[in-house]
Amino acid sequence: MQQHSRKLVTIITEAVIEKELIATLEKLGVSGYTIADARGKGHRGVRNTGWEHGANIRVEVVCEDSLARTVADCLKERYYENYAMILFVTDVDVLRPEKFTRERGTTP
Amino acid sequence: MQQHSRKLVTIITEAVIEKELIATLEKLGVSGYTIADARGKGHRGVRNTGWEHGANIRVEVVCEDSLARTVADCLKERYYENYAMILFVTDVDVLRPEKFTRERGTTP
Amino acid sequence: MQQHSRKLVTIITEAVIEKELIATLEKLGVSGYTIADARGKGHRGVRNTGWEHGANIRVEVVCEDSLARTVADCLKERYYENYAMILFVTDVDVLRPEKFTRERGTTP
Amino acid sequence: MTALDPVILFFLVGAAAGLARSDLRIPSAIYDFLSIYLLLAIGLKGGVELAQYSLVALLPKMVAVVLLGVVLAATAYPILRRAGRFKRADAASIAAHYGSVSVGTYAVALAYLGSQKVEFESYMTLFLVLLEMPAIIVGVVLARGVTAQTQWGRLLHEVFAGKAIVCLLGGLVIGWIAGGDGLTSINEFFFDLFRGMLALFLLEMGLLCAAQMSALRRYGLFLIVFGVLMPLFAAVLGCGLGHLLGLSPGGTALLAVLAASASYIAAPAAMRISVPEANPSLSLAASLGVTFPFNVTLGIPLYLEMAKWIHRQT
Amino acid sequence: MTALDPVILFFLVGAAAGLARSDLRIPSAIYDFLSIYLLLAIGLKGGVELAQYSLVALLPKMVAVVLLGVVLAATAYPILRRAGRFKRADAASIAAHYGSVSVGTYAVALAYLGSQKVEFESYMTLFLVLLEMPAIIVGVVLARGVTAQTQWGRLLHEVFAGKAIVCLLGGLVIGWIAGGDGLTSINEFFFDLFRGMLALFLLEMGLLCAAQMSALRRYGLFLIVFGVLMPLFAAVLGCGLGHLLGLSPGGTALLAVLAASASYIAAPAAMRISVPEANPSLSLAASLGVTFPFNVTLGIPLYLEMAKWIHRQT
Amino acid sequence: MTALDPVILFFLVGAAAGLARSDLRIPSAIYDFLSIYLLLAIGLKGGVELAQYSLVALLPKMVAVVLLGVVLAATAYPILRRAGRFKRADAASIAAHYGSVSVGTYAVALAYLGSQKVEFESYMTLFLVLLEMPAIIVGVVLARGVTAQTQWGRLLHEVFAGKAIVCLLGGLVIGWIAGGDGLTSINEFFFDLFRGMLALFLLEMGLLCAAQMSALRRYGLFLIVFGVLMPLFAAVLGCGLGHLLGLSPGGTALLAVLAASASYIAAPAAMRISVPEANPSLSLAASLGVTFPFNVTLGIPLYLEMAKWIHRQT
Ligand SMILES: Nc1ncnc2c1ncn2[C@@H]1O[C@H](COP(=O)(O)O)[C@@H](O)[C@H]1O
Ligand SMILES: Nc1ncnc2c1ncn2[C@@H]1O[C@H](COP(=O)(O)O)[C@@H](O)[C@H]1O
Ligand SMILES: Nc1ncnc2c1ncn2[C@@H]1O[C@H](COP(=O)(O)O)[C@@H](O)[C@H]1O
Ligand code: NA
Ligand code: NA
Ligand code: NA
Repeated sequence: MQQHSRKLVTIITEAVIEKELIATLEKLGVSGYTIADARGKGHRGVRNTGWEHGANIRVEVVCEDSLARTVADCLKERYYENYAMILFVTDVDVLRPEKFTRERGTTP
Repeated sequence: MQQHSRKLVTIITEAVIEKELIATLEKLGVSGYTIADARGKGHRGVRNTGWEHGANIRVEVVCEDSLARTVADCLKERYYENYAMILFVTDVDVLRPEKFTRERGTTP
Repeated sequence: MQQHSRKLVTIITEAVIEKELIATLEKLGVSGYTIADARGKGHRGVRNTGWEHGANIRVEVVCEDSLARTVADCLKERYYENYAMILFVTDVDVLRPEKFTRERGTTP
Repeated sequence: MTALDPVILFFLVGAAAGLARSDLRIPSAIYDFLSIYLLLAIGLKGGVELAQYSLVALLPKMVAVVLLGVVLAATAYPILRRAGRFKRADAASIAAHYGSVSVGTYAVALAYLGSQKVEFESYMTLFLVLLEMPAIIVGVVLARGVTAQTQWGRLLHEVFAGKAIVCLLGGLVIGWIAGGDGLTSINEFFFDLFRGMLALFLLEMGLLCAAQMSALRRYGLFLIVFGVLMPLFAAVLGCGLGHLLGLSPGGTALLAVLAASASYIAAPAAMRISVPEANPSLSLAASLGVTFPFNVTLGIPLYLEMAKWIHRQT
Repeated sequence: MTALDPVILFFLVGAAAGLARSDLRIPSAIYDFLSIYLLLAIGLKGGVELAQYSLVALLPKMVAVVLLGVVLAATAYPILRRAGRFKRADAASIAAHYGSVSVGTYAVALAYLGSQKVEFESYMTLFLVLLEMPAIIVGVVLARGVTAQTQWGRLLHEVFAGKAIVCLLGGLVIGWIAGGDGLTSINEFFFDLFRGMLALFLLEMGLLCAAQMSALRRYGLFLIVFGVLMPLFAAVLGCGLGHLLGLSPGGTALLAVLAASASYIAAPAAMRISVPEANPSLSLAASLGVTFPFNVTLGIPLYLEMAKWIHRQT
Repeated sequence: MTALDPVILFFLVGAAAGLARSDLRIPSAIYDFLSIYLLLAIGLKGGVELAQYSLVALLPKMVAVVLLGVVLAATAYPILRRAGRFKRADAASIAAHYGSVSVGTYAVALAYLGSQKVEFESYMTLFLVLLEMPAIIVGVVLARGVTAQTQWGRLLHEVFAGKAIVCLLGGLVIGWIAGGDGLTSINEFFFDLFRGMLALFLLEMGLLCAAQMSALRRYGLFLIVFGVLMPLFAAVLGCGLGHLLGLSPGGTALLAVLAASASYIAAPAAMRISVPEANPSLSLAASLGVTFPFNVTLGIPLYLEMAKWIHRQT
């Protein structure tokens, strides 16, 4: 198996901003994303009610190192101050690097 | 804490092939797996409808390096062409390595 | 993006002990945690029934290396023998290290 | 006494369970189902009888109601700023919640009027729809001013395409087209089960309400006082306007309920996105933790008395 | 006009909400619940009356119906290949969808016949079960040929042990054993609520249907034309066969509906696994995006007219 | 014959589907909803009639019932240790399951008595609540002894604040306060739909039961024998006590059912946390895989006969 290293950006934040967050990610040119529902606790307190306002989502994006930085910086600057959000980046190996390269014609 | 390094194989694919995928993984001899429901977007478009045909699953397998390669290659060859699927591999440390070694009597 | 490295501790275990596990983690002084529902299979058999007794949870904790060790050791010693549980640790980069440092006034 | 109305008892049981840190949970899928059901049922019931009226004739009333929403938000804001010493964004967000409406409270009021055999104008549901929006816009303006920076398009879509308005309007249209006879085939489901579904919904509301207590403790007395006095003041306004518009005592009471109720669905979502710097737990603690329980237990019967009283005056 | 049947209005509201990109969602747990409910209720109703018939006497009819499913898939395939220029796998997969049946469409037809007070043979539900399977097998054969490579065992299990058939058969058996009196205790739940549940189900179907529009735009006109003409052609076949089998007008109409309806549950799942190289969005766009809405709004009343007309001929 | 009671047929269909490895699943949200509904409905029904009784007068009976729970667990334990050769923890855990009660079984019994037109004392529901707890405590004591180490506080909270007791008690209180007339508005929902909801619940129970088969095969014959003989023995005790307490035949039968039923909700959760070293699949295999199906199919009618017989003796 010939592998190529990419970055996995994991974002955990409020479910209520899902639509907007996705829009932001696509503007940044991610080739895809995966979302799962989650609950949890952090500096903004416990978030585990069944309904949207208390719920979290867990968003994963596999992309190139450079895009990972862009995403991290952009989200930090846009959301950290006002929303419950954490973000962490992991090194991953992928089989089909071409699947995870920035979409053409998108602003960095 | 004495740690041992293993591989974490994460697969994101169509919910409809869950049963078959699990069968494949067990044939390959994984000692276990974890599944969560997910939604997302990739080259095969948005997959976020409530019902099975549009839904994704997120499968995790912790195993030895060699098995990780086998799994990755096997899935790539079997599913990549026809199914919405991505796969990435991460280095992880585990406490009980014996839990994550290939099941005996299974074909590599 | 200036990054800082932390540890991501991922725990997969029985949904029935969620409350107790969280209490333990907070006693150890984690700054937060994220939980998602999951199903799966391991040495204690298949765990995928809809209802609590057969269900799993997937708990993530981002923290400093030292705390990660403490958490791992504590959980191993407390739960491994009697509960379906696995735990693995990954290296992650975070943007706001201060968010992931041990809560003050908590016993290590 | 409504306190004896079983649906209210479900709310109290839910709240008690929540305070006892019970592991009782209504799955979110069920909560969504219940609210969709209530919205549709309310819409359907309203739509059936709406057929009797011409929207044109209703127009003046509708405008008046929209203004009511604006006025409520606009009066709440300075109070929150001055008396409450809230940051601009927080004051604006809370004001938006209280200018908007709570469907759960309205549903309880419908059940109460029903059990009290009080008649009311069927187009009240239309007012429910109309009151959802304006206060939210006022809130955003109060927080931001009328900057180009605000994505008004998105905000409007957020609310108009939101679950609440889509289900209410959808129900209204269906009921309006199908008419009473057309709906007989779905009567059992949408009307006979209404109170049972409402009971379960209130059980969950009780749990959600109890979950606000810690936040309430943190933010202290003012929110509690505001959460009780604001609806009373709003109810008076609502009664006055209802009387002015020549509504029946029942209709007047419902308008008072709409005025007194605070949103916990449309407004929170819209505010979180359009005024992110506002602390959402403040507004939820007030509307869910104080105003909702106050309205469903004491408020509604009180507002009905007010409405009856004001009608006796003339 | 069915367009006025409220359950259809729910479908239209759902579709409108979807096109308006509303955030209205029926949680998947509720969608599953609703389809299980509908399948069981249809099965129960069928089973109760099935008791009157001897399966042996029905056997010839049953065989004929199975053949109908085969014929439908077999005729759709060449059309899709030639006129539609579809790849072999895609043509086979779509053909399988149209040879199989849609329970949602059948449920709407039942509701329509009910409101039209049209009688029909109770064993129609049995035909619904019988039609689920054959076209799927034909589809796989068309795509693969009869290779050993296909895991027929798995395919059969996939469909027979699938939710749809288990619930329908389960309901049939229960209704058959318990009989009408035996079921009185669960009448309220399974029969009185049927249309209400169907209404909610159709609301979700509307949302799912709207979600197909982008795919439709991509795959262009042919799918739309096919999605309208194929059911019409199938309905004619169904009417003919129904008449031939001596069914009542109502029964004939239902057989036409079964023929005209396209699967969106059993077939997609089976095809995705047995013919993975077929593009699933093609078949779903046609069956969910075109044929389902066409059938529930215009098709069903039309097929009933056809059935009545054909009976007047003799 | 209950075997013909449709709700039981749903259980059998579910079990069959499970054994056929069908992909039929009742979403967990729906399962939670159904159990909450059943618990509330049972509580409500009990509460309405409880109003007639003075709790003081019932006190002796209540004490006796609590003792029954203790005795059942205490007798099961040595049998499991000696005859079953189970580890201490496992024996204690299983004993706790059989000393406690199953609401699903109780619901089926209510339905059965209803269809058999057999009267019973309304306070039976109170006994259901009372029997939930004691055996669990006994189980923990048997496994641990009375060590300080056990977190009794947490255990008590775990059970008392658990879904089961909160909903049952909540229902009782609401029904007791509101009374029969007060509940008319929610009758359709909580009483008319009861058997339909129970039917769906039993469908899922069938699936869960089938899922225990592999475990049963592993743990072998003893569990099966125990899972049938223990309820029979418990039922005899229950009948005896019922008769002793001067209950009607119906009430006696229900007490026998409570005694014979094995918990699969409260006990598993409590044991998993307080006696973690006990293997949970052992107790679930017995209570879900053997005792539940035995009780709902053969047990309940048998216990009713026992109860009638014992009353004829005097
Ligand atoms: N240390 C942590 N480890 C894992 N997840 C966390 C951590 N801190 C916060 N989270 C998650 O991120 C969400 C938002 O965090 P915060 O902004 O700190 O409230 C929380 O609700 C948790 O789900
Ligand atoms: N770059 C990405 N990052 C994270 N998840 C992705 C990415 N690309 C695809 N996925 C997930 O993998 C699924 C299948 O991908 P695809 O085969 O590209 O359609 C999608 O539905 C997403 O959930
Ligand atoms: N090798 C593995 N890879 C991924 N997840 C696993 C693995 N082994 C166990 N698990 C998960 O951990 C849970 C408990 O594991 P166990 O204690 O081995 O039964 C299982 O139900 C799975 O969800
Ligand atoms: Na208001
Ligand atoms: Na067809
Ligand atoms: Na018992």
